[in-house]
Amino acid sequence: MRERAASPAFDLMVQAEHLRKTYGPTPVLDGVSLELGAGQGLTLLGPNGTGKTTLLRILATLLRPTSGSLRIAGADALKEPEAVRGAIDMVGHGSWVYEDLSAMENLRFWSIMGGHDAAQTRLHTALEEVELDTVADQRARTFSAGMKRRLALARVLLGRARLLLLDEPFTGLDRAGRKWLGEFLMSFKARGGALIVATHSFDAGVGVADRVAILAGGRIVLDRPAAELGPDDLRRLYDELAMGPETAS
Amino acid sequence: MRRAWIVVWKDVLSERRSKESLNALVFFSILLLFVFQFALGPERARVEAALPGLLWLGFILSGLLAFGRTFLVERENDCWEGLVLTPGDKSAIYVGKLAGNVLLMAVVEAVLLVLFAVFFGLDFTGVLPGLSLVLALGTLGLASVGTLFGAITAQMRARELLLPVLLLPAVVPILLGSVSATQTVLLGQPLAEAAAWLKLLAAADVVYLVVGLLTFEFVLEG
Amino acid sequence: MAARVLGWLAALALVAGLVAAFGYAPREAVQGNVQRIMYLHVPAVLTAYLAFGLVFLGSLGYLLTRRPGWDRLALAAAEPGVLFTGITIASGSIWGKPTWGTWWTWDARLTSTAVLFLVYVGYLLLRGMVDEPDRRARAAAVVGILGAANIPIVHFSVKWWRALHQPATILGPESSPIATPIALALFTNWIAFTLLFAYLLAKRMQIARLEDMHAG
Amino acid sequence: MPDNWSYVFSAYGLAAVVLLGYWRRLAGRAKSLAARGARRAA
Repeated sequence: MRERAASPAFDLMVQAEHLRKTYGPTPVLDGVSLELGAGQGLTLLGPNGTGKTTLLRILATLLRPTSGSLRIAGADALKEPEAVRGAIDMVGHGSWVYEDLSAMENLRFWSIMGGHDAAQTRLHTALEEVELDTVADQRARTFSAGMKRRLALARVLLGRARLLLLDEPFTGLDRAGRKWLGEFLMSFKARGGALIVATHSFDAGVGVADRVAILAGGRIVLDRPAAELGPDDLRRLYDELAMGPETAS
Repeated sequence: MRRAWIVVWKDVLSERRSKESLNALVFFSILLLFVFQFALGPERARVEAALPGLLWLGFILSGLLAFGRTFLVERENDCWEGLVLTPGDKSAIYVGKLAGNVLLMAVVEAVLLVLFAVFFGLDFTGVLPGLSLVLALGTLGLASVGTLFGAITAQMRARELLLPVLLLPAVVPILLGSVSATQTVLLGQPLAEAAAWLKLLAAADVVYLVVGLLTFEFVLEG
Repeated sequence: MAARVLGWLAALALVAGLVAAFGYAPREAVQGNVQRIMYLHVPAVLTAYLAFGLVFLGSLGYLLTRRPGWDRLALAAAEPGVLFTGITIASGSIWGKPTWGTWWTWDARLTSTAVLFLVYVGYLLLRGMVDEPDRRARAAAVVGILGAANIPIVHFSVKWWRALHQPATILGPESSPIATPIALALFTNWIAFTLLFAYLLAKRMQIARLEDMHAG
Repeated sequence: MPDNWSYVFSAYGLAAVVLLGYWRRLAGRAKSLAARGARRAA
């Protein structure tokens, strides 16, 4: 699997077509199509409750769409989710941190679960990278939400994920934390990783993006290169496309 | 195998630090002892006659508590998602969780036996090897189904209610076999007397274990 | 349409079954007419086993293919299966009263049927507690598979457990060599119950399919 | 041995009540579903 990834045909990390997800009669996602290449970042904007989390969970193979097709890293994610799981990592609302384990022990656990090298030095380097090395042996219970998110990112560093999905990664971070996370994500992209950041606050989320998409009412209503959009354009479009129908309904 | 081991390591370490389940379970066992005593009255003969049943009643009730908690820790911080996204065979997680439950049950069973021995003036030392075999077979069966059903109910409302409703009828064979075999052992009869029951327990263990291993990935998906 | 034909066939067969049970089969010498409960009791338990076999099949099919149709089969078989086990237990109990002088004895067949009843009532309760169709189907399928794998284990454990305390049961066909008319009446009723079950199954699956369609 | 017809009839009666009840419930549900389908189509 990993060898094949080098070939150019597999440069498309995400290929989603007409994804629909319904709970009962109401659709949460109503035909979402999306493509993302390796080394690209996509910021997914949308007010709360428009299906961002649902979309991310489908892309992560945690949730099955009602219909549509999804290929991740060249493999059919709906037919053989197992095949793509090694290529995906995710930092969602939860940090996957066990409260009663130390930072180090948490990393050790997830490294081994992911089938990665769990050598002490390697774990320590990752902790240094996220600036948690001073609390490596403290229990995660004492950590702030921001520290837990950094611990989750250290876990991402240890893995071999080529697609990283982040759900509202900037909430609860101070200015320095946001800057740090931005740099972290840029370096992930620079190493050829694809990135999808779902957020409702576009000030923070747009910096790392090559493309910006707006999700509203279960559909992608805008998908453009970030370079084409000035901050004012974006705010105007966002208010128009995302907030408009929401407030109307 | 390495994954199963790390799951056990993680759970045992967490448990050793929080002692959430173990403390509650040991205390629960002591309470059960009092309940049995009050329900049966002070006569020693009555306790002795009902002993195999009482023991397994205690194990099953504590087991219900333990199994129901098995996967709750995975709900904190959405660790469950991480387990689902773990590439590779999910049955390793089942094996790890099962081993953790068997360990926990073994501690509880040891505590209950000691308590029974002290409070009812019983002596288990002579029958200990036979008894351990019966306990091991019975516990493995209970925990195999309990771990699987605990994973199913962990994601549900009314899980405290649903787990016993699903588990108790399913483990009737384990209960029948264990109680009968325990009786044989406690009467001091040779283990061969209970051979049929031990075989049934072993067969049940294998069936439950295989079903658990094969179906766990579908349960884990949440 | 097929369901309707099955329905009429089942109705006809049930009438024939009643005629066979009350008109054709002779009064049993030892037990008297109360033995006629057998024509209800035995077909009911056989149909229940058939139903739980289909629950197993549907569960397995769902986990392998993830097609909702398999889950509907499991559901549609489980409901009548529980009803038929209920009828087995009730008729056995009513049969037991004049025979043993008590409504309930821990007879092996009655006990293992009662255990199965509880297992599948739990199965239906579980189904009622999950709203998301795929999650419900998966959870139910696992319980359905374990339940079915458990049937022989329950059967043997209960049988041995009873064997410790009392000799074999008088309920059921294996108690004594059966005369031909009795066997024929049993057979007729067995066919009738199977047809009735097939009808209920088809009808229930049809309803479940419509419900799924309406749910989106 | 007495004949105990009352037991026989109560066993068959109970079974009939249970099965008929289930059948009527199914029929009722099918009817309401058909009505909903018709309303949706209209």
